[in-house]
Amino acid sequence: MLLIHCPYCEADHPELEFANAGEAHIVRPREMSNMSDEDFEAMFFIRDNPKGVSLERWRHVHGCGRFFNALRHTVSDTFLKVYKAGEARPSNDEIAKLIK
Amino acid sequence: MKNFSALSLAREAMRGHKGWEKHWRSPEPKKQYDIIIVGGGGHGLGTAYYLAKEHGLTNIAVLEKGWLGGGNTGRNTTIIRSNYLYDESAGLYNHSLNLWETLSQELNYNVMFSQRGVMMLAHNVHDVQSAQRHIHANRLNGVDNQWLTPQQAKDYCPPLNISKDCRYPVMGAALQRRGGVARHDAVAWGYARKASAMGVDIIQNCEVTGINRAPSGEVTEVETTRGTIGAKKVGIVAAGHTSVLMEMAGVRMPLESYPLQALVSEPVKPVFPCVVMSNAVHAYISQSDKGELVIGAGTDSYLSYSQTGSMHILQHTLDAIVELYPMFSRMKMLRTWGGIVDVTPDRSPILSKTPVKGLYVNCGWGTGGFKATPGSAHVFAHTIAKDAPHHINEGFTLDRFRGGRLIDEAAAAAVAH
Amino acid sequence: MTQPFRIKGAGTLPHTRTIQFTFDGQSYEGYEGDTLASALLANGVHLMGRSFKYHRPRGVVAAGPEEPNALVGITRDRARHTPNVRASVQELYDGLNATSQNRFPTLNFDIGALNSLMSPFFPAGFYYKTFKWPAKAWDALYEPFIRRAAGLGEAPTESDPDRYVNRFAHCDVLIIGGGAAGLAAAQAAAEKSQSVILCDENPAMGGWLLADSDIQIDGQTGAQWAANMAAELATRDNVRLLTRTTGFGYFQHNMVGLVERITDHQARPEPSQPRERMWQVRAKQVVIAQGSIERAMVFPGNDRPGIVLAGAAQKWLNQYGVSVGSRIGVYTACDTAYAAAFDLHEAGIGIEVIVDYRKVVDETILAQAREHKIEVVLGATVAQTTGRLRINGMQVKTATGEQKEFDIDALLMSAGWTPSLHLYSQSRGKPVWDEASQRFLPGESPQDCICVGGCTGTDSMEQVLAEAERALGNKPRKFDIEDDVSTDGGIIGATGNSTEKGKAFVDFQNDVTAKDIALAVREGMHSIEHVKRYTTNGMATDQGKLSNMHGLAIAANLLKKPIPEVGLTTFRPPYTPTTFGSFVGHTRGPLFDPERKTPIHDWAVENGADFEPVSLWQRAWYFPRAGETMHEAVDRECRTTREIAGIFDASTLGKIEVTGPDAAAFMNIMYTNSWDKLKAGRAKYGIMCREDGFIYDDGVVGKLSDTRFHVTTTTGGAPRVLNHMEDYLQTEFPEMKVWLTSTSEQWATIAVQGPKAREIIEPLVTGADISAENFPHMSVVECKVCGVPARLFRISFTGELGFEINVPADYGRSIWDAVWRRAQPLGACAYGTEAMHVMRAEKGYIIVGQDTDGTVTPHDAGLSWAIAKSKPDFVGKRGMMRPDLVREGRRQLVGLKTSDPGKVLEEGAQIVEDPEQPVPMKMLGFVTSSYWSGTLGKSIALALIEDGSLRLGETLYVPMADEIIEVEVTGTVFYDEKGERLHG
Amino acid sequence: MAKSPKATRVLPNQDHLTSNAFVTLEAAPAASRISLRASPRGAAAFAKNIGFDLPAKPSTSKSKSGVVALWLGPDEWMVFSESEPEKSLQPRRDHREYSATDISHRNTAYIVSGSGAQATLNSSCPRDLSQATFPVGACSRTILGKAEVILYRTGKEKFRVECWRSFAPYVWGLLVSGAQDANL
Ligand SMILES: Cc1cc2nc3c(=O)[nH]c(=O)nc-3n(C[C@H](O)[C@H](O)[C@H](O)COP(=O)(O)OP(=O)(O)OC[C@H]3O[C@@H](n4cnc5c(N)ncnc54)[C@H](O)[C@@H]3O)c2cc1C
Ligand SMILES: NC(=O)c1ccc[n+]([C@@H]2O[C@H](COP(=O)([O-])OP(=O)(O)OC[C@H]3O[C@@H](n4cnc5c(N)ncnc54)[C@H](O)[C@@H]3O)[C@@H](O)[C@H]2O)c1
Ligand SMILES: Cc1cc2nc3c(=O)[nH]c(=O)nc-3n(C[C@H](O)[C@H](O)[C@H](O)COP(=O)(O)O)c2cc1C
Ligand SMILES: [Zn+2]
Repeated sequence: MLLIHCPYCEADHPELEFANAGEAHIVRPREMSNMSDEDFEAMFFIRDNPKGVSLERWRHVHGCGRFFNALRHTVSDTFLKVYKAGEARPSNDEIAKLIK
Repeated sequence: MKNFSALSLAREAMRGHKGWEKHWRSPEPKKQYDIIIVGGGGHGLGTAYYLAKEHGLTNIAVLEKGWLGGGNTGRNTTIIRSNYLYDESAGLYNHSLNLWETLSQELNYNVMFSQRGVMMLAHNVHDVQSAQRHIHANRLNGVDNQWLTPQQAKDYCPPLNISKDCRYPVMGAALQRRGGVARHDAVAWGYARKASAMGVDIIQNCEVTGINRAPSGEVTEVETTRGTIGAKKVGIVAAGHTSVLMEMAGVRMPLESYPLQALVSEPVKPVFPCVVMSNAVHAYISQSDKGELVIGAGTDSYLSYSQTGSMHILQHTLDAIVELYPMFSRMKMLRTWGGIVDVTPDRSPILSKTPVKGLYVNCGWGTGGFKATPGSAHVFAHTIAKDAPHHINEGFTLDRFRGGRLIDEAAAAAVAH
Repeated sequence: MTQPFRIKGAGTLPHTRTIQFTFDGQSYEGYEGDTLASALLANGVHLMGRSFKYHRPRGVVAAGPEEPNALVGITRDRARHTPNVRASVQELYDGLNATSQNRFPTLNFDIGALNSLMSPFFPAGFYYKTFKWPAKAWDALYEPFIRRAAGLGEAPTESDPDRYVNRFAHCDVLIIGGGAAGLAAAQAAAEKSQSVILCDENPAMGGWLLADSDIQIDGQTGAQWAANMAAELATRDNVRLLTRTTGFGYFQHNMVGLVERITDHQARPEPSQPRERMWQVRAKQVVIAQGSIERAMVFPGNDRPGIVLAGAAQKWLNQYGVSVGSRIGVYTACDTAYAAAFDLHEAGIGIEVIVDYRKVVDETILAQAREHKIEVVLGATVAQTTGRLRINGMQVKTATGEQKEFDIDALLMSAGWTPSLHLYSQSRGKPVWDEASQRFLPGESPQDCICVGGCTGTDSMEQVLAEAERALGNKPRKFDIEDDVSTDGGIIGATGNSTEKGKAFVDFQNDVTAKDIALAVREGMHSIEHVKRYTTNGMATDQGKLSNMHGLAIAANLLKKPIPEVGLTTFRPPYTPTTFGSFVGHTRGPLFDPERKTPIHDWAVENGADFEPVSLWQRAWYFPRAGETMHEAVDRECRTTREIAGIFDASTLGKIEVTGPDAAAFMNIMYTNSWDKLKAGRAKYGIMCREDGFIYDDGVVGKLSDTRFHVTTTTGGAPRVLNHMEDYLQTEFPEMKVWLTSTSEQWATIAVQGPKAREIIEPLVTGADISAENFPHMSVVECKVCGVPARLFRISFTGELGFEINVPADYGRSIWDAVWRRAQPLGACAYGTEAMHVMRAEKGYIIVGQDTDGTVTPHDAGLSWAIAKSKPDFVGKRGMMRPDLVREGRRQLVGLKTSDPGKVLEEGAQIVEDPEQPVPMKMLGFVTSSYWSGTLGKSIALALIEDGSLRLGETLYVPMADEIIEVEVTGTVFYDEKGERLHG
Repeated sequence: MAKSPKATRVLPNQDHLTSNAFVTLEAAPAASRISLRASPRGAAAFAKNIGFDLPAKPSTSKSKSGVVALWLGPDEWMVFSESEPEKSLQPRRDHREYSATDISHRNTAYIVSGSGAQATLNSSCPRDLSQATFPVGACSRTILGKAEVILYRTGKEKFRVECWRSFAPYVWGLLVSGAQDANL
């Protein structure tokens, strides 16, 4: 059971209070109807699924209820960073630093 | 290859088993192969075997980053069945089941395929409807599957709790008598042994770290921890690591990799005669020939490549096991482990050509691909050899997600296994 | 004579209370504080089990959890039978009833032992090579035979009556292992005011200190020191001491599972006590102080009863006052066995010889041996042993090749000590090979954990204690220690020519010999993982605690590879086998999953309802009257509702309050319908899709005001719909001023349907005019019902004039009763979900999840009218446009009419064009809903059929196992197609 | 028109009461409850109605004259009062900056008190409930077994456990089971 820091509750809470909500920073275009089939496929089905740092969404569903984003290493399962929904995606440089 | 039989065993017994040969050769990788299979699990080794046997192609290498059979092939609960709903799936899994029935003889290796029957429990009206839908579709597809009343289910599996005051009483079950289990390791070893004997190079401790393509786009070679190896065709059969490998060729995949756990109890004398699954309460159980109860747990909710999982997942599984079989509460867990399962959006596999010429992919088996091993390997070999799918895997393309022609067993019923 | 091997003056047991117990029906005596093994040994019983494959006679070899042989069944009563209990750790209690396992008919005479004669035919992996012909014989013949022969104990046969409990705990420091290292660490942490949990699997803290008579700390014996430390720690508020508690698993983010055994050592446990307690501990820091485990020597004949680990013999003597024999031999490669021999000798037991595999041994030890007048043979091997059910002799081959025979009744062995890295490895730490000491030691710690004491390879007590203090960041304090025992030496792998000749066991329980490992290597099993799986070495209930290092060394030797290159197999939880029940805790029966009931549930129970589980809910299915079948009851409920009225508990429906200035805009995004034109006071049927364009949920939505919607969802769908909405709101449209609140349980919902519906409710309603003109179909009003604030809908899922009364749930029962008091005299009835299903099917209303699965679009379901064409965006809009979702040949929802009106189709039955075609048939679709309609006097069905909407009037077939049913494709509405009744 | 009968309120858990030497479990009395979801401005606007500012820090609570406000999320509070259970705490509907939805009947509550209160809860709640991390006045949504609950610490040895009404029998079952093991 992971221990997850919720950026809204500002505390570590047990995984049982959270729900993983898939890959983060997938942009849903405002003009959906104009998307090509390829773009739709990319948005809805294609996933990074990295062996390394995953940018992912969690919801503190049995806590404050908020969705937020996290960087987690999928081999060690350690969280490198959590941040609120809407905050910018960390740059690759920042991610590389966090791994170290 | 020395024949395995009761006779050869007796002969060897007389001379202290000195004469047995290696199951497979361990050659150094050649510079160039016609076909490279990445991934030495059951599906990869099987693919190499069928390429050799059915397509006469033997200039093949299977590259395995660890030890062969050490992926999900070596860590699954070995449930085999074919009573899937959709025509495509029923076709594929039944093809596999047919091959299972003679696999030991074909490989001259006892894979201990045991057709003790797989029973899937129904706990609510919706389960019953879903089971009936499967049973009817299966009958018209030539796949055996029958409905059992709760009492018939208990007769088939005496430890089952069919009392009405269970939290989710059993309302009946679908039974596929041809279903069962097999010895997972033996499947990998049997294929490896036979493939090796036919000339396939099986190269362990050889991790593929790059896939190189010609300027015109087709694959030319793979980079590995044991050097660069050329190949005209490359088949990726790497289960949980498929996204990582396909990325090397520039192809992004509709896959997510999750940890899936299983556990065994201490061994006991035979008490559990068949395989029982319950999707509603999430419990999958059978008893191995050695006597342990082999129990499948669920996946964690997050991506992970760690081959371990959470304690609460184990708890949920054992909650369900004890609810359905209250006598097992005093049994003890002996070992638990995890595998990395690659899950597609429609929970059906991908057995397909790819946008990259010469690159083929076999993945997406998720929590349920062991049962498909022979069938999948057989049609994937065909796909690689002919550069075109076998009619059985025509629907399992990589590009089906673009158009939306999914094979969504999960949406239609519940999870695979 | 009882307890002939109990040694006067030895051990620390008080001998005050004698305990009676039975083993295989024979009565014995032991003392309080004994383990089952120590008590049996006191009675001279060594033979305690039979091995797995060859059924060889086996005695206990270890005094701890690593025991591979002495597994017994313990039976308290019919329902309380526990198989595979290690006699070495089972504490003795009055009336303990143990039986041996895996033998027939008796332990002394076991027919299965014939397997041993056949053993040349059963080397590792033999079954892969044979039993293949004839193909069918595996299932019918070979496998049943193998299965019967295998397995150890018998599984319990009855439901477990014992209780198990769970506890989540948090602490600053969790210490696993209460030996010298663990105790010192606990004290150091406690003194820093940290919250501490210290656990040890044994009944008392102390670890090795309890077995060693030579150690003195601060002027006390080790055992006294440990007892005093534990007592002192127990007085502190910030320390929790847990004995009989095993740390079985180290999970992510410093979560460690401990299991505490509470009653298994008691003769008559208090019924209020749980059998075991699971602790799920989240610790800021974990200190692993697991100590080390002794290895057996691998030599031919090393498995006879009477051959035991030297450390175990020492523990049995110094703790339990028991000697393992009277003429004892020793075979060792490690100094510690000398201490065991000396202790026994000092207790008056004959030590016949010490055979040391090493050529060179420290002179001080040899001097001590000479003092004890014990013969030591250096550089020698034990070549074979004799004795059937108990060792009676051994042949020793000296360094010069000379053969010597010794008459002995017990043999101590020690191949050295393996640091316990189980939990360290589970924490995802990587053990590192230490060439000098030939063992794996803990490396870096990826989690916040630290190893101390014996498990780090630290041997001297002084260093152990210092290390423990340092681990907690303290400056080591000075202990006054006397400890002259050396732990030098050790060997991994087989001795002599074990891989060639005789049966030298590596894994005792799984009957894996050194030769088996050699065979595996010869057959190409070059990875240690393959060796493990081919031979099953290390896969038994002890998980290779004795065998893994030997197996590895033998394989490495044959492969001519250094040990670290061959590598360890993976340590996995649990450390020792752990009861399923302890994982389950109280999660059984009613606490397995919440069972949700509506406020009106009890009324349904009182009125004889049968219930149907729907997700977590229990819903009234139908209300049979005396003598009625389900079919008759449902028929009656439908008829009564259509002719008079019926009342129905719809409280389980999900409800979500969607409010805010942007509520309508948000609804436009979430639902396929358009919400712009809907007026306050009106309701509408809405469909929700996922982004892929398939139906996700549906329900009626009432608009209470321009900024407030009362949204209903399916019973099972409520949580996921709310989550889906929150997701879009929080992450895609955070700028929208909309708020969502689940009100599913705020409202009890009573549907009143039928021609007399209005007559029934009218007198109960105040604050609203519910006449046909002013409150038409699809209206909603906030009013009072029976004096409480209510939301009244005029809607119908039956096709009749209908209302749904929503009242605050605590009033639900009371208002239901009021409605019933009005309804009953009019001849109305209560109806359940089945009648509801029939009536809605008569009207062609779908049920999401039954008439749709996750592959059906609104168009497929005939709901195109509910998709707003002009909206620029809604969830699912783009997905629905994908090529496969708009192609021809999709399955569409239609009605079916059977040629024989009396024939009711089976739900799930498949539909074909040509029933004579060979299998596999081309299936066009399947029956999603099917009922007998009493109202119409015929069967009705809905089905999803390829191009269904183009097939109206076509004849199709439903091939069943025993007949072929002819059907005609029709529209989906079977009853009151014009909808006149609804508007009444 | 006949006079409509008066309805009576029945709590789902009203007869739930038990205790042992370490812990007492009892149903809380009926309460009036609001689920408040609000923008920061909405929160300020709503505060005027109850006469005190809503708690702004995660997992904290405030109360005055029997009205209690619990922080549940950055835009979410639960406000409840036991003093006048039938009186709505919802001053006005359809405010542009907040949503105050009546959930008086959706939820029901238990009071867990005594030296074994924390142990009782920790038999099924994975949270660290020590006073250091969950002091008096702390509150949070969390889970108890498979049920979502709101925990609110009202005293050193006293907690309020709010759950949805249909989960009450289950939550009760867990508490009773936990109470049997509360003596350490
Ligand atoms: C706990 C668990 C229970 C399961 N239960 C069942 C069940 O009951 N029934 C069922 O039918 N299925 C079950 N499955 C699923 C089943 O195990 C898999 O679908 C199946 O074994 C996949 O076989 P494979 O050969 O494709 O993959 P694997 O056996 O995983 O083989 C893939 C191989 O690729 C190798 N590889 C990866 N990356 C590289 C690289 N870069 N270079 C070289 N090699 C690489 C890996 O090391 C691995 O050996 C279960 C799975 C798990 C984890
Ligand atoms: N023959 C000998 O002389 C001999 C043998 C072994 C150790 N020693 C000495 O003992 C000292 C080691 O002290 P130590 O404290 O490190 O080890 P220890 O063996 O004294 O104590 C470890 C304790 O941890 C317990 N334990 C192990 N795994 C556990 C788990 N998963 N859960 C709960 N309890 C668990 C063990 O049962 C034991 O009680 C060293 O000085 C060493 O040289 C001497
Ligand atoms: C069907 C099956 C049965 C198993 N039976 C045993 C067993 O009896 N004893 C054992 O120790 N492990 C058993 N295992 C687990 C393996 O030891 C091992 O944990 C698993 O193959 C995963 O490998 P890993 O733990 O080395 O990562 C079994 C595994 C499977 C798939
Ligand atoms: Zn939070």
